Amino acid sequence: MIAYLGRRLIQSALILLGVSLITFALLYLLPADPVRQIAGRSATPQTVENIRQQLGLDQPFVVQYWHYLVSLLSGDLGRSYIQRSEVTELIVSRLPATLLLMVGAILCELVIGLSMGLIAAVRRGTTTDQTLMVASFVGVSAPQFVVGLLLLYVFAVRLSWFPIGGYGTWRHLVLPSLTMGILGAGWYARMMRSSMIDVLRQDYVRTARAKGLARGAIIFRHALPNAILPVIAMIGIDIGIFMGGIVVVESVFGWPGIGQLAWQAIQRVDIPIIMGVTLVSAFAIVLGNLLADIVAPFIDPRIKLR
Amino acid sequence: EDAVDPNAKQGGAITITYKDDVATLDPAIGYDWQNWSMIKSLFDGLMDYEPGTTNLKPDLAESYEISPDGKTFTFKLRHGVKFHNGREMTADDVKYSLDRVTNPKTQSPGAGFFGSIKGYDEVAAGKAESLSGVTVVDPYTVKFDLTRPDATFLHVMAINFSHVVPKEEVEKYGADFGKHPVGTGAFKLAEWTLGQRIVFERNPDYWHKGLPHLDKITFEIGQEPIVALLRLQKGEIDIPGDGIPPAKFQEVMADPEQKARVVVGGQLHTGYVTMNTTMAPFDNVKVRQAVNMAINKDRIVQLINNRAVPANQPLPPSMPGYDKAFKGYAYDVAKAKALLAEAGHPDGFETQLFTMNTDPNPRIAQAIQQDLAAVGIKASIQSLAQANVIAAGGDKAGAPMIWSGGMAWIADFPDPSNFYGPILGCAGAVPGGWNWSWYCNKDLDAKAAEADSVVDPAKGAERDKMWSAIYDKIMEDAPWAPVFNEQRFTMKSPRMGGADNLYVDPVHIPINYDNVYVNDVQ
Amino acid sequence: MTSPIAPDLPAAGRMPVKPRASVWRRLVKRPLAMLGLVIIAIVLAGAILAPWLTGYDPNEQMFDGLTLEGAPLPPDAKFWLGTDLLGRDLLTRMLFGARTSLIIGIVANGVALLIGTLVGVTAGYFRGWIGSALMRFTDLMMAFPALLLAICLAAVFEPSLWIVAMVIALVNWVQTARVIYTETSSLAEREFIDAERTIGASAPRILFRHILPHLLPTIIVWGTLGISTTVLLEATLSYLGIGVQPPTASWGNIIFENQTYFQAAPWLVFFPGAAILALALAFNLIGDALRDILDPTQRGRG
Amino acid sequence: MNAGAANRPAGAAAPVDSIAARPVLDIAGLCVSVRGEDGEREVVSDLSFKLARGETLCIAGESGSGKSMTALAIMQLLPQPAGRISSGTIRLGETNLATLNERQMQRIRGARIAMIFQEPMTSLNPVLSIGRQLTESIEAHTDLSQSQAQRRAVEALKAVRISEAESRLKQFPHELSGGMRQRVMIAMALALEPDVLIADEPTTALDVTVQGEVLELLRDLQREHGTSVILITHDMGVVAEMADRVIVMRHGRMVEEGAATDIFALPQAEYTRELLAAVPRIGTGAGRQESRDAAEASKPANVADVDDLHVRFDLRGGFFGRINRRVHAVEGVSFSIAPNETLALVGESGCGKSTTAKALAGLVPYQGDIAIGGRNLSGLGRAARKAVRRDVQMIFQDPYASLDPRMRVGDLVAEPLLIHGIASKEERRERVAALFERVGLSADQMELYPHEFSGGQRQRICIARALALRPRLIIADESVSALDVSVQARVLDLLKELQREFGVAYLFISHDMAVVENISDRVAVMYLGQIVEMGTRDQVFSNPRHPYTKRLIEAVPVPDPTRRRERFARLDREIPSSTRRIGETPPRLALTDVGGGHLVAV
Ligand SMILES: Nc1ncnc2c1ncn2[C@@H]1O[C@H](COP(=O)(O)OP(=O)(O)OP(=O)(O)O)[C@@H](O)[C@H]1O
Ligand SMILES: Nc1ncnc2c1ncn2[C@@H]1O[C@H](COP(=O)(O)OP(=O)(O)OP(=O)(O)O)[C@@H](O)[C@H]1O
Ligand SMILES: [Mg+2]
Ligand SMILES: [Mg+2]
Repeated sequence: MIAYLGRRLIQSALILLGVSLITFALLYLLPADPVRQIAGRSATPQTVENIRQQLGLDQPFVVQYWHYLVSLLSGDLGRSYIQRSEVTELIVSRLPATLLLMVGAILCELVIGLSMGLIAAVRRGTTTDQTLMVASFVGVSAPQFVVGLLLLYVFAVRLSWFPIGGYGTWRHLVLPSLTMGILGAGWYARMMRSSMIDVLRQDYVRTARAKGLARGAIIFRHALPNAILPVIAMIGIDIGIFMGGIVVVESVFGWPGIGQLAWQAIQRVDIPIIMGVTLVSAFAIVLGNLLADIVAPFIDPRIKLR
Repeated sequence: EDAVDPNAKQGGAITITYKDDVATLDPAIGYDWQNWSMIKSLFDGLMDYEPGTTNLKPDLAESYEISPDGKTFTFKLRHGVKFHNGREMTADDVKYSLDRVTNPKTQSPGAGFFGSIKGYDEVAAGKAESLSGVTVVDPYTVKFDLTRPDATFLHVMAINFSHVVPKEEVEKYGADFGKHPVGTGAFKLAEWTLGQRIVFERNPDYWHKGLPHLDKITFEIGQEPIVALLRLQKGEIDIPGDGIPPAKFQEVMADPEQKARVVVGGQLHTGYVTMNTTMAPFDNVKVRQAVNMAINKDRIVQLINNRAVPANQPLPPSMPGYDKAFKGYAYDVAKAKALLAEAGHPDGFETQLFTMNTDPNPRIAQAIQQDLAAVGIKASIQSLAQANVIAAGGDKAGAPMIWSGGMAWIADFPDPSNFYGPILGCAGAVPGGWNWSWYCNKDLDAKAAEADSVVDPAKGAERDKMWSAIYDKIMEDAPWAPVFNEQRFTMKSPRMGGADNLYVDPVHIPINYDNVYVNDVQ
Repeated sequence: MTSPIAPDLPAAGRMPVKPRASVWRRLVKRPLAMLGLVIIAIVLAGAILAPWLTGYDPNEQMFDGLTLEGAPLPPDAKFWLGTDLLGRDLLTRMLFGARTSLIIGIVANGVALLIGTLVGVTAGYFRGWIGSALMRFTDLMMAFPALLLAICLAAVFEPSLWIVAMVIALVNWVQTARVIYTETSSLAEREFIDAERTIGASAPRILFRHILPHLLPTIIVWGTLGISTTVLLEATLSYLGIGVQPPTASWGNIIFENQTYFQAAPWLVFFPGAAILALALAFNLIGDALRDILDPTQRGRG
Repeated sequence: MNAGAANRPAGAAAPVDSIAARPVLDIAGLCVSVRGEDGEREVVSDLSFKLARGETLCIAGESGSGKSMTALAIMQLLPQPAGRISSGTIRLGETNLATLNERQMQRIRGARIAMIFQEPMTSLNPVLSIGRQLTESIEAHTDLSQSQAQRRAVEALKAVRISEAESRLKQFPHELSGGMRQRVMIAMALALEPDVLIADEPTTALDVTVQGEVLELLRDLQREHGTSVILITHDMGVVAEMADRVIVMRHGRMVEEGAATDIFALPQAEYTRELLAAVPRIGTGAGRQESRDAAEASKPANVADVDDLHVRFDLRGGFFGRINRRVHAVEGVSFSIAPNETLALVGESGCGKSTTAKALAGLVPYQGDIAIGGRNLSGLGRAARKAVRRDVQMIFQDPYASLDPRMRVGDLVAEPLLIHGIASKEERRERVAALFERVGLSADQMELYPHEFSGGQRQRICIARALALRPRLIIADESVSALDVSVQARVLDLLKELQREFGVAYLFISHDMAVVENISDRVAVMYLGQIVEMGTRDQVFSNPRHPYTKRLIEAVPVPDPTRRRERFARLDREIPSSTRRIGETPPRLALTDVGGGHLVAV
């Protein structure tokens, strides 16, 4: 186990290094000058040059990347060009919100998606099954911005069940998680359905029935843990998909997460923030995959970490 | 000292929302829509404007004197003004603040505004630490020596970049001063939760007795404008900082109760299309004039729900120097075609129109595209992120046409010169500059310098005339096609009090925090 | 003793051999699959025949297409699906937009599926260094922010529909590859694969003739789910300046441009949204049917 | 009265003649139908029988005859939604099971009728611990508390003689061997002392030694609890060993019913006679070949020579995942096979038989030398190796698993020809059709898919496929173990016939000593990766020298109820493992010739 973790961590570090290099290179090639963004429109060419020099942006690529790596090793992600603060501080201040949202969203999509998939599989071929299938496609096809605003309008503005945006209590968390969860729920519902159908055909399910177990026990104790395995692997993949949607949801609900930070940084070529957020999200994805792999043996004892 | 609104009530707290983050509250650096007037409430400069107007008045300065040659400005400072940390502000602080903002290490985007102060070039080049043209005569007197007469200098003393900061606090926080601002302003920073909330509280020692009226202002960050409006309608907030989103505009204006809470005002803003004068076929003035005539500005104004007035010259109507008599190029498709034919393009030509990608800019670009198509010009649209458009504009071969919306923001100060230098003068027509039409007329540069050397306030009208003439001449060359001047529509909660012009204050955006008040206290 | 190799008696009630109907014939026999085919046919016809189906130009900003205050018009007799914020006919834009969205939803999504499948299958079948190199690369791509890549590509290339299709393909293959990888590695352990090797089957033959058909259900699930995702992703990319530029319409960017108006002008979001949903559903219906038809062990089911 | 029945304690078992008096289970006019593409068809027709308390009823019959369907119908577990009981009654005491709904059935299943399924590997839930799976049915049917249920589970495990029962509760199915898994299944079925136990081919997947143990266990348990047992099997040896009464089924109908001794002594129906004739018996098996003398068998050029073959699988572990343990699956095996000869490889599960075969077929990397037709494989290039490999073909244990279920069988058989670029498309069709006829299938069946064939037919398809390239050596890995006797006999005959015709050599892998005796010329006995005894069939069978060989032969059930053994030789320990730490090598056994080429390890 420890050996496995050690190896995976080394691999993860290499992946992060690769991500940092590619990102840095792409940003370097980007034909948008961060210095102009900093300097503003009244700046004289001299001011622009001064700023460029101070940020070290006049150096060749390799030197810039090397400096970045060296300070990265000491945990320093640099200072934001536009926000003029430590990137670490900016990210740390926003990370809890994003993590919370991610946990909420994953819970939502698992609860909604898995139960939809489960019911559809158990009722395979019925109208319930078909209705759920259409519903899962609606979830996948609906633009998140609209879903978010709609939920907000109905449940916060009209019914006042939840606050209109903001951050703090669990009640703030519900609508944004739901918005993000609805998309993923569609995917999980489809996956769960097909893996559940497969499991329900297995011999051990027949054995369980032959023992005279109740339907609930068969589905939840015998079938579900087996069917959920491919879904666990999906959660690791999911984190990457979230990073795309999080910007929209965070801005609709005024959620102070790193999605908004990243979006503003991209708009204004704030390279240190883009780099920082990229690395953090890459780390999250790598970690998610690792966690998914580590959890798997607890669900299926046949799996050995190697 | 101007009078305080007699109806104003003391106390209360309001909430304002913004979509984008507040980057910094350092007056030497902050240059965004959101932080611009926040900084104005935390810090003060030697000069300021009368609330709700563009009229200059002394602020931290009690009075000032201008030498007859217009090259020496002497300011007498107000006594007993205290920083939020309790120390009294003196002339040394003024000098320190200006040395700091011009020092390249500060990386201030506003350093260029101080180019007329003696010794600026040395400081900017890193050869000197201190501006030789700023002299502390005594703790309450500071003297500025300029290299040339500068009529805009009083405005420069009013912009955020020249606001006074206490040295000890700047040194204490170093690069993080922007997160721990300490000034002399009406409010002081009480709380800053990154990415969520900024809270200002009343500065009880503010030198201007009776101000501010509010005890507390909470800025909530990261809220989608449309959601902010929903919250306003529910009474949760007082001012949506990003205004009324287009999708909600009709709804608000259709309801008399809500419409009554909307304040409309002019804005120091012009939306225009730049044409790259160094690039064929826009190197031909006839083509540029034809474009000016081809654009149906009324239709575009309609598209943005009539929230603007059609423009015919670079300066907005509320700017001194605006030429009311100027007729510009009227919408005339036939004439535009004729001009194109004269220029050798009877069948039009193909080109590109760049625009920033936030609504309504791509829509406006499409309207312009259709208008150009009507005269034969096939413009393909490049709808890009702000940074990419700015990059393309600053590249001589980058962008034939750019729709300025979303990027050419409000003037830094209400003076006609502010629309010339960086965006129409030769100084801006350099790689990385903001003169995206690459229009450089040495003649006009000279005339502009001449106008700016008319320092005597008494000759203000004469100077405005000179500027009008400059802009009229520019329009003859037509490097731009001015499209409209945006109007400001600020919506407030029912409890907000104060004169309407405080809510469309030309310099305090979105509202003048120091002077507004709420009706539901006491 | 009789010949030991006497022809086997038919097993109890074994069905008699009968000619097999072609896949197509069996597909059209299923009502749900038929519904899917009809929807796709309608969309295709709309996209191809767009200029003849409508009297409007998709980019024409009509004077009577907006109210005096600049608001779009709801559906009526003149504009069947209403107008958009520039006073253009929404139906016309959706018909023309179908071209873009079909290319994205089918071509881009298809290429992504293809790359993902190839990578996943190869990595899953060939353990050793090829497999791990491919999977490490996949991990890297998964950890890499896709939008950033898109922005950079946008800046480097002239934005166009094909660029956006390429970007989508480059971004979307990763998840498919992961899933296919897992399935392939378990398929490769199956005995019939060993049996293929003993008769001398080459790796490509085993991969394409024997492993790929078994991956079909997974490929179908991912492919159909991918349609809506990619069509919406195209809109995001257009917004970032990569991809189709205004005034070219696509279902995704019609939604994207107008999403804040979902209350003020719901038709601008509802109709294109429904179109995307219908397209994805149609492919799913066909995919579901195909999965059953192509799986010989599922014969006789519904 | 036969000897077997006389062994029974009189109190627990009901004598045969009192069956009619108090049947536990009474089935009358049972019809089961399944819906397929062409509508419904009956798979069980008008079946009636009674089961008395303490009785063992065996249902025998060929594959697809409806044995499993009958069992599933009793349990109301017919495949849904295709299968249903179309008519008939199934009475358990006074209740007609056919009319009960799912909820009511839940109370019967497990508590009053329990069932053991064929595949112990897949019938236990891989993600639940043994304890959980045992206690849950106890908890579902009684009011026992969790700890009481746990105690009952331990007792059940002890009853099936699983060592260290308490600690086993925490283990998972994959941590147990096949035999232990099947015992857990039995413990599960018997924990609630049901009236009826249905065992559907409980030993087919197990090797002889384990099979003996499991049967023995069933018998013991029945003796103690007086449970009635329905035993479904195709192995007539097992039938003879276990049954009080026998039902023979064919095409969904009962062809014969009677006491075991009567059926074996005086079969009435033609089909039963065929069935019994097909049973391979040690010593006097049907169709037993003449043993060729050694001179004929060892022609100059061997088809295959295996010399000092080693196959090891590395297991990783520890920090950085270094290799720290190794499975010594095959440890220095040497043998050769002459043309026209059949060499049988026998041994317990896990002794390395399949691995040896796979090395020969080029499916696993190995050390040592393998020469095919005199050419050493390790010295050859890729293309040459492919050409040589054509001469070796393999038939796998599970014919269904080794045929791609998504391809038509005609294409599958043509595939080797296609790959090696033999013959045009038309010729290929003809050759495949000829092959089909050759193995006793009709050419129009080429259009079907594997799942549309019965087990025996599928095995013939595999044989046709192996023959397509006219190989010189066919490796048959447990190729007939899963087939019922009549089909098994036909496949064996086919193999022999082909050998006569084409002169192919076989490497025949099996754990069924009776089959081996029938088909082989020479026999090699493997144990823990090494050969412990090798010689001609007669040498090994009439004069087994190694104790392990003796035990294997003893464990084979004899298809004659009058020769029922008192007790099977029971293995008192688990099969030792061939996994060792790095650096440790298992001791090499030296083979000595005890005369006439009969090699035995000392
Ligand atoms: N799920 C199913 N759908 C359709 N037909 C089926 C299904 N399961 C079994 N059958 C058919 O029912 C018949 C009886 O099958 P059953 O499983 O009872 O045979 P069996 O006697 O147990 O054979 P074996 O010895 O091979 O296990 C066979 O013809 C088989 O093809
Ligand atoms: N790929 C592998 N990795 C690790 N160990 C393996 C592998 N394949 C086989 N083994 C081990 O090698 C040993 C011999 O296996 P093999 O399959 O040859 O046995 P067998 O004699 O054919 O048994 P059976 O009668 O059950 O088929 C077993 O202990 C098995 O667990
Ligand atoms: Mg069966
Ligand atoms: Mg084996």
